[in-house]
Amino acid sequence: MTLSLAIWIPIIVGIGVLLLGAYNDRTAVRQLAIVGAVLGFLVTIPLFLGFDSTKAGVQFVERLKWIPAFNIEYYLGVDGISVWFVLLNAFTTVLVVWAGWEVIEEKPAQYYGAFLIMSGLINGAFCAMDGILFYMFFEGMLIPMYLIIGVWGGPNRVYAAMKFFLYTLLGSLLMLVALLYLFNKSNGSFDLNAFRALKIPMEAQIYLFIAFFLAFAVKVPMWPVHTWLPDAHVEAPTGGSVVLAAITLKLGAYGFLRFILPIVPDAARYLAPLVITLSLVAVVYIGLVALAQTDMKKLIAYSSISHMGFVTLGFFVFSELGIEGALVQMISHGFISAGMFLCVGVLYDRMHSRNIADYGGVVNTMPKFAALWMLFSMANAGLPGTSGFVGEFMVVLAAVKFNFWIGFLAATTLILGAAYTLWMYKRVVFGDVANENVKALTDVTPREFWLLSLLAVCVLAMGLKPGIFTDLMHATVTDLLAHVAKSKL
Amino acid sequence: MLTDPGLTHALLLSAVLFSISVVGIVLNRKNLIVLLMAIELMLLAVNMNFIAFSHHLNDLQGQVFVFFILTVAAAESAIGLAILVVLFRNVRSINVDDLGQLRG
Amino acid sequence: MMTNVHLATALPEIILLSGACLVLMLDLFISDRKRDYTFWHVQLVLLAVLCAVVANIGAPSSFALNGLYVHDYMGDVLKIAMIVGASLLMFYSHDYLVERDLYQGEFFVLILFAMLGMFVMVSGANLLALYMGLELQALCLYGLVAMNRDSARSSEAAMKYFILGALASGLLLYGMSMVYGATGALDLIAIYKSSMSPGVNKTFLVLGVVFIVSAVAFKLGTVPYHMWVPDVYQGATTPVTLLVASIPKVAAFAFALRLLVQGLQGAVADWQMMIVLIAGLSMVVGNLTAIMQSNFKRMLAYSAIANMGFMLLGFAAGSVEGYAASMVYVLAYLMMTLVSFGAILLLSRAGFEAEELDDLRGLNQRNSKMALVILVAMFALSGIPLTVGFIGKFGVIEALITSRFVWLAVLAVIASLVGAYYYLRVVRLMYFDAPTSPEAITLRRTPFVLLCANAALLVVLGIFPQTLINICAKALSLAS
Amino acid sequence: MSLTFSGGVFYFFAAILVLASLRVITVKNPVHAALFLVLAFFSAAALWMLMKAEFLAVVLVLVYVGAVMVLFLFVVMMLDINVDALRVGFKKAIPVSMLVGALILFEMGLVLLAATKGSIGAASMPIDSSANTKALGHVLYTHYVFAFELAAVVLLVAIIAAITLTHRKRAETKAQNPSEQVKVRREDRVRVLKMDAVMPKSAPQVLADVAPKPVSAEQGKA
Amino acid sequence: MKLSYLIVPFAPLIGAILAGFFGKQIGRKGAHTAAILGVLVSFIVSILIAIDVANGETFNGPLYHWMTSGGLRFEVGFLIDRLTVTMMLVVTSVSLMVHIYTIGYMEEDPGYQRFFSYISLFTFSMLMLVMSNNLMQLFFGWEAVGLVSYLLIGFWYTRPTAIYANLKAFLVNRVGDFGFLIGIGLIAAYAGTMDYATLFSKADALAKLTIEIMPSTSWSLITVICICLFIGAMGKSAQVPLHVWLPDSMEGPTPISALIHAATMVTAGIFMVARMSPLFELSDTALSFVLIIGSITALFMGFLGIIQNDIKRVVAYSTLSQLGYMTVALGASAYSVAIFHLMTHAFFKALLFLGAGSVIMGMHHEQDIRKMGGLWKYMKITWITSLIGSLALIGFPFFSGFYSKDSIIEVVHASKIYGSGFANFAVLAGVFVTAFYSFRMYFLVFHGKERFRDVKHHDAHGHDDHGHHGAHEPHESPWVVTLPLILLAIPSVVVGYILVKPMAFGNWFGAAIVVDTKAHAALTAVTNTFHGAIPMALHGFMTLPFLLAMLGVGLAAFLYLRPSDLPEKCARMFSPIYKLLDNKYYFDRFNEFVFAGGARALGKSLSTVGDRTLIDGLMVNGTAGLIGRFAALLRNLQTGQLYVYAFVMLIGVVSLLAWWQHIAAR
Repeated sequence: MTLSLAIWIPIIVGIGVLLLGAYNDRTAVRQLAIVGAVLGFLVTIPLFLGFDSTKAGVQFVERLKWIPAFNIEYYLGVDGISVWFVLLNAFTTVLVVWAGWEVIEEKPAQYYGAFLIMSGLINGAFCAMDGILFYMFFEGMLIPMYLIIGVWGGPNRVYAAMKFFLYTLLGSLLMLVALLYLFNKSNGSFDLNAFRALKIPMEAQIYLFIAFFLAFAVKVPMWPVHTWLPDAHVEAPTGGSVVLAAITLKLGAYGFLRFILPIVPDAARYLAPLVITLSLVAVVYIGLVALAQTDMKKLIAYSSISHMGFVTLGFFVFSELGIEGALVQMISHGFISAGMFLCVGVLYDRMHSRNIADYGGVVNTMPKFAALWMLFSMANAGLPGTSGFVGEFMVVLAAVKFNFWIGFLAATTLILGAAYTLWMYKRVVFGDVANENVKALTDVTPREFWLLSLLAVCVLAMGLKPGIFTDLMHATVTDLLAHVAKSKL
Repeated sequence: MLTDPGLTHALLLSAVLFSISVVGIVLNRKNLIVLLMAIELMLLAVNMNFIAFSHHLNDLQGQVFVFFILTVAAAESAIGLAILVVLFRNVRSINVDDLGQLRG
Repeated sequence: MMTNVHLATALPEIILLSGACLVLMLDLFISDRKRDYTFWHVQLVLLAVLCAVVANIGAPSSFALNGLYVHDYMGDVLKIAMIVGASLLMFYSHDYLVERDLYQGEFFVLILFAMLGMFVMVSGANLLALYMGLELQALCLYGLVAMNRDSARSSEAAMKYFILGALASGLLLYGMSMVYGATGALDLIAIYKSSMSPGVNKTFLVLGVVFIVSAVAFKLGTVPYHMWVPDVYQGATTPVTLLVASIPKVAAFAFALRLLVQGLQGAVADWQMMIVLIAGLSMVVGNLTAIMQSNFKRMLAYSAIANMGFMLLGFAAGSVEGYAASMVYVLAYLMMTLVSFGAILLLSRAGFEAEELDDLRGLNQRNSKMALVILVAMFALSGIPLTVGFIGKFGVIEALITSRFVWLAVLAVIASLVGAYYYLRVVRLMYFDAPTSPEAITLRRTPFVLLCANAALLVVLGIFPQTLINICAKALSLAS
Repeated sequence: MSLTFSGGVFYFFAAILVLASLRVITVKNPVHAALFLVLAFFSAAALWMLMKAEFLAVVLVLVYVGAVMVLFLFVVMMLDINVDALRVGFKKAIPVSMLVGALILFEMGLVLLAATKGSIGAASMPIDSSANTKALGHVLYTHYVFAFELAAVVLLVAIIAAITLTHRKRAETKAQNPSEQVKVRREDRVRVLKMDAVMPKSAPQVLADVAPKPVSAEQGKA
Repeated sequence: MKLSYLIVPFAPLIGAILAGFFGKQIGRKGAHTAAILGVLVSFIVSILIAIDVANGETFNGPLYHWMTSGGLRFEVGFLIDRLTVTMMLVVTSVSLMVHIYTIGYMEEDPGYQRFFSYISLFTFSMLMLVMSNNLMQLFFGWEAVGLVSYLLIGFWYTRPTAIYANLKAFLVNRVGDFGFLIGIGLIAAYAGTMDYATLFSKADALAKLTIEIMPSTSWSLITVICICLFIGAMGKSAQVPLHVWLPDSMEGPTPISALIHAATMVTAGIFMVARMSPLFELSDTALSFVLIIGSITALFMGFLGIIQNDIKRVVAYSTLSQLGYMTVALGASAYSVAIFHLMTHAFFKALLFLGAGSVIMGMHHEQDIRKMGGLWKYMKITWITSLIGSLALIGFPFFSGFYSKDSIIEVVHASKIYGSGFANFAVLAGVFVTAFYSFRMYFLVFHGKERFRDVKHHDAHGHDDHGHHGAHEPHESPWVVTLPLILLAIPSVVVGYILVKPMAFGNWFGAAIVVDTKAHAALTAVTNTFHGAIPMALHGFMTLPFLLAMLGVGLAAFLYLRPSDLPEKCARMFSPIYKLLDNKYYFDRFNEFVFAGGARALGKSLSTVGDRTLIDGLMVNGTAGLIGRFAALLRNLQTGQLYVYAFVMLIGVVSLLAWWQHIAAR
């Protein structure tokens, strides 16, 4: 029941918020939205408290017949991997609703409604244990995000929203075909556990791999299907960027673990060099590209791609350290990117520019903000003590173990990540007050301060005690690796 | 094995008629009325087919079909001509080429 | 020979015919101001027909009228859908017609006769009956398209529709004559039996199949027999467009099913490949060309081409599940079309047709509920999950993959990706762009509530599709 | 096949039919086209006779030549068409249309010739060859009564559609509507104006009088 | 596990938190009290622990379980042995001095509390680094000192040079960390542990492994690991070519320079290599690498000191050079000597920096030594202490620097490892150079003509500018500044004498440092010739290094003690060399151009060509464009002409027919 609540509370409250929008009462809309978000978060807490970390399989299972004609079930459950993303998503939703508090003036009901509904759908995607159920949530989520980017986004939002939607749709449609193939293969079942047990010939595995890979690689996003992300981020409103970076990207990576690794392990092993290469390209190439950006959000977007490259790299070195490191990296990136985007949002709300050149010396007028942003920047650069370090560290260790040069290239993020993040930070925050606009800036409001502080606490807590996170994963990851190791030919 | 060569010939005849009407439809770029006539020709070809088969099979249903085709064709040409008249009133032309407002 | 009449079986058609004649007579005595009487008469007739259909639904399949008429579950379901569709269509069209002086009795009478024709297409069990139904429907539609007599576009559309339609009937008849020649029969059952027998003259049969498939493809508006679709959709007045776009597709589905599956099952391998070709082309051409459109109706026309291509994939699968999936698809498509064209109708005002895409600009700010309705319709058309459009696509692709047409399935999804682009563009115009004029749009309550319900149905059936799927599966398992 | 008499008749009329049809689509003047079509119908009727479809042959002549073609001619003449303009671009279209026609003919001919090898279905409704008309009539009103009714509806629709499309209410028609005449009331026809008995003064004075007196202004309005 | 172990690092942390987060509430005084108290407590406890450890009590145990993954335990733990304790003492004592000094130096700065917070945090990080018992925590401290140095160098964040320097420092350090991380990764991969003790116990097993770095060439794993680790040390301890950040770090306030150069950051690398001695001992290749890098640094960085005119930079280059000495010692397997030099260097270098800071204060934030001179009259304490520092630096016998430096020279002389010949030359030449530039600076600052009078209105040099100017007369600094000078001067003199026996040549470090005495016998050889501190010093007067040092001092006196144009002439005479030195061997230009500029240019071109043109332009928009063009084509097919429509339909029929016939034919 917990999972259903986690999915449906935000959706129902979201619809309620939409309906409330007819009465033009912004305060009520905001209040209802935050209540929904907080409630949505509260119901996920039992997931964490009640989770049995010794078990590998899914827990909190709910299983109902849904569309018997295709044997589609309403089958929910979380394992040691997905439970974190449900929590992260619920948490991020609270942040996003809170972050939009005074900022969103245009159609707030639709804004909050879209976010809450999306939150519920994302939870659904993370909980779904039925292929089609997953697919439905996975795609359903696109609609609110499309609207969020398109309605509340920047000047080039139409292009960005379109690109976002079509890119993602391309991948997921092929995934649908793959799912149907598996449905046929498994004699009429969309149960993901059943898929795991299937014997599939190599050729078919490779086709399935490609289909799934496209779906998830686009979402992650991996080079070279990444270009939608910078565009989407740049144009999306702050909240949209936060959710996009913190959650939806994770959905892609999650798909790798849920579908590719256990269902087509042989193809995964066979094609691992490809994925690793692409991941390294993401780390190095994208790191360099990030260096050249002049738009703060774009830079952070590229940094996200680079960090997600670490995630896929971690998956495909097929070791516990790698996968857990990648998972930690995902969660941590959820906090950090949320923090980074919120920071840029703070500046954007004041100056309506994301251009680095328009800033300089922000620290003089916004010291508290500068301190908080410093923390997130350092975390983004992977400084120990922050969450950003943990995942990177683990993945690099795993990669070095896998192959020296892969580890070598992966470790370049240490330099590149620091370079682009801190260079931006330097140009924006340090220095003398650059212009009158900067001079007129006011420091963070209490709302912004607590919002960022909350994230900062998360970043630090995760950096100082990652064991909380990894302990829950062990059983699941071990089980997953066992599946990967077994040939399914 | 077909014993009656007449059938083949009749079918070929109707195929020729059919082709002529097809050519008529594609060839005729100026006069809608001729288009309507070409369609009548096509129906005639079809009817010829039915009757040939009917004759060959010694089966009445083909003729029944032809009867109804004739009926419908009459109704059809009535409506076709009505539309033609309406069209002519609107564009003052029955030139096929003048039907170009809707495109793309 | 009068052995098997069973007039009662054909009660819906009889009621429809009598009702239509009645309306025709009554309308003569009704002044323009009181035309609403006609409207409600028509609705009553539809209600009566609905009752007649429902009363007999579930009865075992039976033949009537000397085997020219078949009553089965599939027919009943499709008829119900058509009646409801027609009724909604009239509600949506009401104000539009009134505002444009098109609110005439003949309009409704012709719709009723077209319905009769379509009923016959659905229930015909004999080539002749099917042909007559087809012609009856087609003639009514020609007339309706030309109905807006002062519009050059309407008459042009009607002329094109008429000529090409007649050409298609010619093709159909030629095909039928070949089938008749090959099997010596007009009754579908006899044709079925004969076509399955090894001794049948396959050459004649398949020659006939080629022409019949062409004609069916024309009726569905699929490539390369699709050229009339955009012109007619755009040229006709919107209510007529809605009529052409919605119910006849259902009838054409039944028509195809009766002819190809129930009649020409013996040539299934032949027509299956033709359908594959047509379906593939339709999806590609329809979706691609739709991208370039600026007229909403025309865009929807190309979308219809693509969607019918998608629907045909079920036939291409060549399995009972495939046909059932096609039926789900066509019913889903009926609902989606009703919503999208209904929205155009409701947004149109006197002297203003909301048929250009640009007219939708900023709709969210002018009437957010209507924008939401169109949004739902667009996402349903593009097949996004949680809408009935997805269920349709899903079933069809599932059937395809079961029949090992994986490549076709991949083509289908890629085509629908292209399709998503232009549906999204509509959403984009409504939500992302600034409105051309700021004032809010108010809508008449009754039709809008119906439209909302219709749109809600798209979502509800998208989430709980089981009933729909079950009905279609049952219909097809009985019909095949 | 040796050239029998019936064979000779067949080829004779077939030749006429083909030639007439070709002329239908190639002649300049639509009136001529219609007349060639009539010729084609006549030859087709002859061929049908040959194939023992006497009733249909007669119907073809009666209905087509007698009614449909007349209708065609009527329309052709009613619409004032510039025949010369209709010929522009004709030649340009010949090759491509010929190609299509040839292709279709080629393919169908190929099939038809091949088809003669196969067997063909058996009659399910044998013809009583002695009385074609009677047999047809019998079937029409019994077995095919459904189709017959439908044909009736088709014709009805044709009537309705044709009338609706072409019939116009003329603006200058002078017809009485009895119901309106009966319903007419006094107020519709007569308007009683109350006026002061005095003669109007000159204009400026009126204005001067009216301005301070709203009462009289109201009266004026009424 | 004693509570005291915890107190050592966390007392400064608490101080940092108090000063940083509650700076406003507790005020300036509160802030510096808290910070100093924290370090003081830490220092005292360190002494207590040192006494314990000296009595043979060691500790190695986990403190906090960070996480476990893939069979690898990540923990925070302490290893308290003699090496650790030595470092703890050095760090806390120097840090304490710097803290006290800061009260005076930063008096007028608005970021007073922040500064205290930072330096306390710095101390904390360094302590965590040295006290660690595993590589993970070492890396943690490693990066943490990087972070704090970043914050401190950029302390005056409005200055373009400062924020340039701090970014540079961080990035260059990151390059080192990059290598370090890979080294850790290799260790984790092959040894399966992060823990020192476990690792060292597996060292012999690791030595047998090889790794294929390039196809078909197998390297000794341990060599690769050690070189990787040493790259990390090169970053932190500013070895060529990763030294470039250090001179620029002078952009921070002077106390920072003292802290970075003397006690914390730069020593980290030396410490780490010493800590990893059981590994380094197994790879001669790695040791040679260390030796050569160290000697290059020692010599060539010293040259740069000669031509610097910024008082802090001269000291900075001397640090680089001295770090080179330490590294050389490491390379010669004389880890204990390296640590010994580290310690003595910490004191005298801190002294020199703080002295320089005092001069800067006295000169009202003038840093150019050409504008000083004759200051001895005005700043007596500073003058004396600086002299002590300088003598220690040049290795004047009996001063602490002598013992450590001479030991290094001896060891290198005795070393037989590849590259030791060059190293020997480098360290000897380095002595001369060191003496020359040290005394050049010393003479220019404290003796000679009072040149500061020549420039009445010195242009704002942009350094250490507090915005407050008193009279232009130099003045002695307040007691909070001079006290640390005095306190540091004492160990600068005596610590070498006291500790040379136990630390450099004795067995002070015990098991903490492992030397393969058979393979690397240099230290043993030197130890055998060692007969006590006094004989060594006395002997020192007669050795080549002393001669060289005196030569250097003499040359400096000749050139700079009296006003002359000789230096100018020399500069002109050797103008190509001068130019080379002035541009610091073009390292900065090279880095700026090739690495920074190259990366940016590459990024930009990848962004525009790769992402925008190829992927977005060609692939994404290209596909869209292609679809669009195709769609337009299809649209044009819909001509609106009836016969075209019919034609297309018939084409359809024809093709279906043809296609079917084709199939039927088969």
